[in-house]
Amino acid sequence: MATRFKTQDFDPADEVIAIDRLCVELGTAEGGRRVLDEVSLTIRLGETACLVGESGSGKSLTSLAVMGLLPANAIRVTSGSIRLGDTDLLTRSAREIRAMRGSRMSMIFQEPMTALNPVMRVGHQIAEVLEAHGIGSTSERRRRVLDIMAQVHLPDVERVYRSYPHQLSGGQRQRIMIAMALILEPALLIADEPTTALDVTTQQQILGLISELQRVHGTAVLFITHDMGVVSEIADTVHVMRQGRIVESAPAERLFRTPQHDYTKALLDAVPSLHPRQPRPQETRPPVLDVESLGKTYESGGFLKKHVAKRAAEDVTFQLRPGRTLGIVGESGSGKSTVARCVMRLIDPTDGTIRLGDADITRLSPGQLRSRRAKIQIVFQDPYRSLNPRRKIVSSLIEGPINFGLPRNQAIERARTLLETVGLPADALDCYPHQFSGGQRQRIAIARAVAMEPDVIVADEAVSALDVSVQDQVLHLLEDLQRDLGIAILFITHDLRVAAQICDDVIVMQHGKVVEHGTAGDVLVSPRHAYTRALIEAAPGRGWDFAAGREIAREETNA
Amino acid sequence: MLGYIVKRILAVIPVMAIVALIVFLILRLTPGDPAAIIAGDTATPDQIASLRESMGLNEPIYVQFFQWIGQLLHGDLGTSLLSGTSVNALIADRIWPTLNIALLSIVMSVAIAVPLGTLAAWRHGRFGDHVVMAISVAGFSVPAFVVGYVLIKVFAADLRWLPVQGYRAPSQGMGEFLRHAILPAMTLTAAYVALTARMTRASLLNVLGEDYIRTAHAKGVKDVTVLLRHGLRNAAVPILTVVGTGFAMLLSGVVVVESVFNIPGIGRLTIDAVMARDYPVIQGMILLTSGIYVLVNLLIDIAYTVFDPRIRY
Amino acid sequence: MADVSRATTPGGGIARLLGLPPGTRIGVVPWIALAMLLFIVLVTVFAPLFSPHDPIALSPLNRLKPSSAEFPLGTDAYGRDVLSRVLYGGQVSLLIGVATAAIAVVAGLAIGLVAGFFRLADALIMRVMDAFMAIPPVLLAVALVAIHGASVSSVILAITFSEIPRVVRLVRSIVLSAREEPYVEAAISLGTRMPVILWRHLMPNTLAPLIVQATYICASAILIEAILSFLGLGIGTETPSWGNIMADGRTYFMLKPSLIFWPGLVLSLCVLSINILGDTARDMLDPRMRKREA
Amino acid sequence: MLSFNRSRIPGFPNARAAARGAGRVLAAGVFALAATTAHAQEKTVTAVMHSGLRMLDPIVSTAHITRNHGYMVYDVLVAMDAEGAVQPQMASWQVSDDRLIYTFTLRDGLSFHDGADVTAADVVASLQRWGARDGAAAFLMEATGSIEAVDAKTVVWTLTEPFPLLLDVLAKQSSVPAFIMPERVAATSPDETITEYVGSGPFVFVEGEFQPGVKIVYERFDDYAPREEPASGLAGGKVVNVDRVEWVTMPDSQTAMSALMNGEIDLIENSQIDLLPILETSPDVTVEIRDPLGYQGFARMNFKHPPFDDVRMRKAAMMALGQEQAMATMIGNPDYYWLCGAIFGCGTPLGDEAGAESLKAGGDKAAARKMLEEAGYDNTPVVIMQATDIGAMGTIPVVIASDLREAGFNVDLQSMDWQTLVSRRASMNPPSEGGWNIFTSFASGVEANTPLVHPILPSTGDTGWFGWATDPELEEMRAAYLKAEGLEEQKQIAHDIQARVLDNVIFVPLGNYAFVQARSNKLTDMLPTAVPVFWNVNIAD
Repeated sequence: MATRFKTQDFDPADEVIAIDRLCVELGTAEGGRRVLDEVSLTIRLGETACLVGESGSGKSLTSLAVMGLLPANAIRVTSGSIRLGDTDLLTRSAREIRAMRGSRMSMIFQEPMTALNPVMRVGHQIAEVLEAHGIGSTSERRRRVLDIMAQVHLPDVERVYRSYPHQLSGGQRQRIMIAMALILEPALLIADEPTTALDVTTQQQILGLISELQRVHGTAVLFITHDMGVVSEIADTVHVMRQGRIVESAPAERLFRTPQHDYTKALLDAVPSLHPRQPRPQETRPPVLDVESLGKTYESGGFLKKHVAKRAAEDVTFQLRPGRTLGIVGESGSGKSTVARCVMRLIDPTDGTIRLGDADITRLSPGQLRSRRAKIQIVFQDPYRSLNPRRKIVSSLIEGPINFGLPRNQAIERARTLLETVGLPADALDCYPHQFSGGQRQRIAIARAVAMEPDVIVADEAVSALDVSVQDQVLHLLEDLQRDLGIAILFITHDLRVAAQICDDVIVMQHGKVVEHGTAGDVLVSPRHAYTRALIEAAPGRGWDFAAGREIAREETNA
Repeated sequence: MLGYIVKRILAVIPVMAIVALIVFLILRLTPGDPAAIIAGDTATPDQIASLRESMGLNEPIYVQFFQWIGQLLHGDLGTSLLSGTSVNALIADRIWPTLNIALLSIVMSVAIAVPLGTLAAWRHGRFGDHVVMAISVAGFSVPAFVVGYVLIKVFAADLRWLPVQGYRAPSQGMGEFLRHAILPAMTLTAAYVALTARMTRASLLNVLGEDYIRTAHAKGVKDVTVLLRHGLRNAAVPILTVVGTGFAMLLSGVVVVESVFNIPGIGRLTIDAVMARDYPVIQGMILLTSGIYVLVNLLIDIAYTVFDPRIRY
Repeated sequence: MADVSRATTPGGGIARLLGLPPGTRIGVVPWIALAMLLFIVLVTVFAPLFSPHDPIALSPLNRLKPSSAEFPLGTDAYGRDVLSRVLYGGQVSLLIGVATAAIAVVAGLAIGLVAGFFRLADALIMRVMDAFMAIPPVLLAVALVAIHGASVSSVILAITFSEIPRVVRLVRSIVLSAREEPYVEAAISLGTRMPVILWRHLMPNTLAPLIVQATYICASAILIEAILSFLGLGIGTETPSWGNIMADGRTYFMLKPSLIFWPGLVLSLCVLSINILGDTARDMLDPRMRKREA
Repeated sequence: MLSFNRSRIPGFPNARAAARGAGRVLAAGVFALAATTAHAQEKTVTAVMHSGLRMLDPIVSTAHITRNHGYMVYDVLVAMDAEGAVQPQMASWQVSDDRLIYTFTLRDGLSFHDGADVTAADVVASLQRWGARDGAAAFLMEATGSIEAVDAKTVVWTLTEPFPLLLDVLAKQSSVPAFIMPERVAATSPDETITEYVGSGPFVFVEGEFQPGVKIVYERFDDYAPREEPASGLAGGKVVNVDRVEWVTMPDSQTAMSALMNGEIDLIENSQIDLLPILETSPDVTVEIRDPLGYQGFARMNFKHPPFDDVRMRKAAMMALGQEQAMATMIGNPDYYWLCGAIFGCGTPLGDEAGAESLKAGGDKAAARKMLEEAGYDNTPVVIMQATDIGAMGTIPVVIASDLREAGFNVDLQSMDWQTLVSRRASMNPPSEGGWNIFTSFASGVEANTPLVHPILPSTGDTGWFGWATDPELEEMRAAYLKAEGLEEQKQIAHDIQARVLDNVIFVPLGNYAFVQARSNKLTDMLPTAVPVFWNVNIAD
């Protein structure tokens, strides 16, 4: 299936929002750090403008500035203008801006769980928009709310109306947010990473819903995202931001086919291809990690309470050979992290066996286990939490080797070498984690794992929190280490693109069970299980090769 | 829910058992001899010794303990060594003044503290915030008896608006009850308002940083509505908690307040009993206050479900 | 949403130890509080330099004298100089505050770490702590002071006892959440032993909240000492403390309010300063607050 | 029946949960206290007594408040009038010529509060229980052959040897007067407390309103038949003019003072001296000393342990002490204390101040220091016990500590609550192991005005009073006093005892002070007795 970019011409349409040379600075005094620098963009009726960029590029600040939601005592607009229709927002009183929020412009946020008030029924939360703008009687409001809830395809609207956010699924919650944003048919909808927290299949539905409603209502959409795949699916126009500036603006197709700015090119280059890399030769050495019929059941309840058993993982079997990478993919709740944590013995499995090298570690006591810990190491998802913020880098790096009897000065020497290996200067040893960026911290975390000279590294969503360019570098680092040291990697991810680029073999998990197991090529190119197929179908921009700037050849996709 | 409540009440048993044991041990290790106080200052050692014997105080401690536990299981807290009155009757008689005044001060505190704390959070970092917080911290920093004396001096002795001391039950007229209860309640309230206002502010500030507050603003909801409807209700659980744990503070505070204002409540009963080593009364009182504390916390846990639909037991 | 870039400036010293973000701003009020507290601490520590009289020298003929050149704040019912007693009294009150806070924090930390990390000990420890929490603190203190006699050490012991459960709960909750942190799991994976993990990775997390908690304990201990004195269960009458100066003076409140006013004022200012500093520390340390400032 | 309308509680906001909870608690409070009804039309005297009443057995307890309670509820056979002469009260008496047989005849019209007549059998049982508890009565009982009820109204008391002070002991006001109770109550073992509070006195104890330590209520006993002669001292007709007397306890003396000035109460039995200047400003309040003998403060040393097992050390300590500083610190206003070296009270028939010169002169620290050196004081610490919860009484040990330090003693002043002190003073252990060296207490003038009743005198070692003085010579003097005939001989013996007590430093008198009563001017005809009594008194509306 070929990628079809939107190509409608919006030039004749009315401008809904026009941002002109907007500058924003930190702090309340003159001379604060400038975080938005002459940002200009225009969105017309019915147009979807995507604002893309990495963390800290100023995407969200732009949207908050439009909504008038910048924290008044910390950030201020210093120059420029924002016009909504023919209203200049920056000259209006707070009261007037408030009256426009929800009615003429509205916003949906990344995390629908936290963006909804947990103690208010969702129906009331939608109705509150009407109430705040003094529209309708109570029963009239209720009717309109039920109506918009039906429009966003919520099931059983009467029941959902009375539900609290925690009683709904992530997708349903985001639909509520959308209903809330669109109930007054605003001219402008700002969507700030609205699908980032959602599973890929849900993301597809929500993107479809936004497009559908946009068509029906003719809304202008400012869509903020870091995901080029999503951009390729929905954008009419793309604005690329970097360090508070818009570096390139272009219609979607032109941007993807012929990016002009180097930064845009680099961004597109870093997007991993969904197409698996060339398979590596088979490995025949005996497996370093051998997991058989692994199961983990959580039991709750008991005394005076209904007994509940939740199977987080069930009958998981795989083998990992030296120098190979096995990916476990699945959506949230599929049990992939449970497997990783069981293998690490951070939690105790309830069934099955785990053999590390020639030893069965399934039932070892903490004391016995400790001596075997060196053989298997883990890299976590969140680079900001995986290093103790109060300890210098050197302490984190030498902690393990010293535990295993390496003299301190040798351990420091090894740490210094490793830092260079992962691409950091040796003087980083005496720094604290907060002095490093997320990608650098993840390198340190990898160095910490490698310092133990393990046979296996478990990478639990190790690149998911990183920007694509950084993600790309870290993936290469892992690959290099694997090549040089022959480490086997168990790679847990929800991102099929990443899995395609690093894994030799892939396990697909759903509801705690393995639904498909095979080489990366087999699983990702010719999936047998319906669920795997659904996952691949849902991956945004799957037909486009971002690095090459062209469609993925038809035969390749369907081979 | 019912199962949860039953479970919580059952969980109280070991706690209360430990309380009972601690209390009993602490008391019997405490020097002091109720027989000596009963016999009076000029009694001879022989007279005191014979009194001790007849009061059963010469029994081994563990015998006394199990006798007491045996009584407890029948719901009998024992008999006051001094007055010969049953402890149950003493407590039944003395608990109402304390509860009524404690309740009045909780109601007053919440009525004052929550608006104050809300104001402070709303004006966060600005003048109003500083003023409110200064008042609350000050309320926290002055000993209760000083507050009580000042109130008596100003409102009773000098202005003569209110009586100096004493207690009237609500049955003797609500007006009389309030006239007598208002100063003691205000004395207790000083520290309690401080505690509750601080927690309201802190909790509300936390909540105001939440995403759904931004959502509410993005919907075009008025600031005040955001603050009250979205903010306060989400902030309620920690506020409730502090009201509950503050109840223990209140029970300690009544000891002082009841002395200053001459209120025949359980605080004075306890202190008098401690001073006279009237063991059964002290034991009964500490069990009672611990029980009230545990019960209040249970009620508060249950009240959480009213404020937060996510909490289900 | 992680659009606001993380600080990468090097931070040092205490701020880093407390996990403070660099460049945290502090208003003027905490500085006033700090200055006031320092002033109070200095004049009490160096009370012998400032006191016009021996704080325990009796002078029955000079009972309850009003302010004069000889007795700047007048005399109490024993004819002792109130100013000297207030100055010396600070030594005892501050000692009680600081010692109580220190002991409660250290003991609470040890118990809390154990309870937080060892599931088996947890149930028992927490039931006992619940029991201690349930006993009204003043009553507990009354009983303990009665056991050990009225002295500074038994007042400290008594107040400490009722404060420990709160510290334990705090530490335990921090440990319970911190043990889920990836860096703790990483340390487990590195083969670090449990006691070392407790000390190296979990304990430091409790430091900042404990410092905040310690200020509150310190403040409340000074107040509880006053209440115990009021009930006749404080330290003896000879050694002055702010609490027992007030307790001694309470009989004369109508006659000579200054006997309560001066120690009360100094005590309240001291407690107020400590509380303000505690609040400031809490505001700075609360990660949620920080997020708002960012 | 009182009704309770929740929605009209002022002060409670209409917040659902709060009001509901409040309503429930308050409503329950209403029912619990519904029995308390107002006595608006009755004449009620509300008095704040010197301490809270908890113990209701005036035979077991020697506490003054319990004794005072006894005089309300119970009657006595004979009583002392204002001049100190014994007068008939419930009974008149006849003495046989050999002074061995006393015949008491109950007067007509005596009945208990439960309606039963007072009989001779009741009297016998009551006297026997009293005799088993009271110290002075014990001497009397040693000389007693039998006490018998010969008919309903006649009691015959047979002695084995003459006991000149029989009537004085029987009429004494302290510590335990011979109150008459019904036989079934008096049958209670002297070591157990009574549980039924029925007397034949002028007031009825209202058990239902008794709140131990807080409040005690008496109502006039309508069937009480007072004697015809006017009241004098504790003798004479006990005519009750009020309907109801309430004793309330106020732990805070300033609260009590403000309450009196606000008209909320009518009487403070013992007002804090330092507060008198304020009370005196009120036109509605009268302040006066009721009991000219007052109370005597004293220090007692422990004879069992060094340094005060050595009389020279005791003398050195006494030399250091002075009454002026003790009283000035404790009382302040010299109108309400007086220096007095007489252990039987100044101005009493037996009062004599021999040996107290240095005490009255404020002590002589230099002389004390010298005596201490001569006695070879080795710096043994002196543990002085101080109670912190008994108000002004707690000040004396602080003064003693200061005096002794000045004389060169190594003083360890230990503070504790009164209860700890009371039990610790019973410890015979060395001071380093929970014992003590000095504590202070006080004795009421009327209970210490003769060698017979003085509670501190018995010096029989381990069976004596705390401090365990052993002084056979003094014991001989006391025995001689019991047999003394006539006032002159009694005076001579009392003089010897005074000299002996101060020479051997059995205890150190530290001066006398008054209980100052403050009462509303609405109260009239209050009897000037040491024991505060509520007959004769009237109250204006």
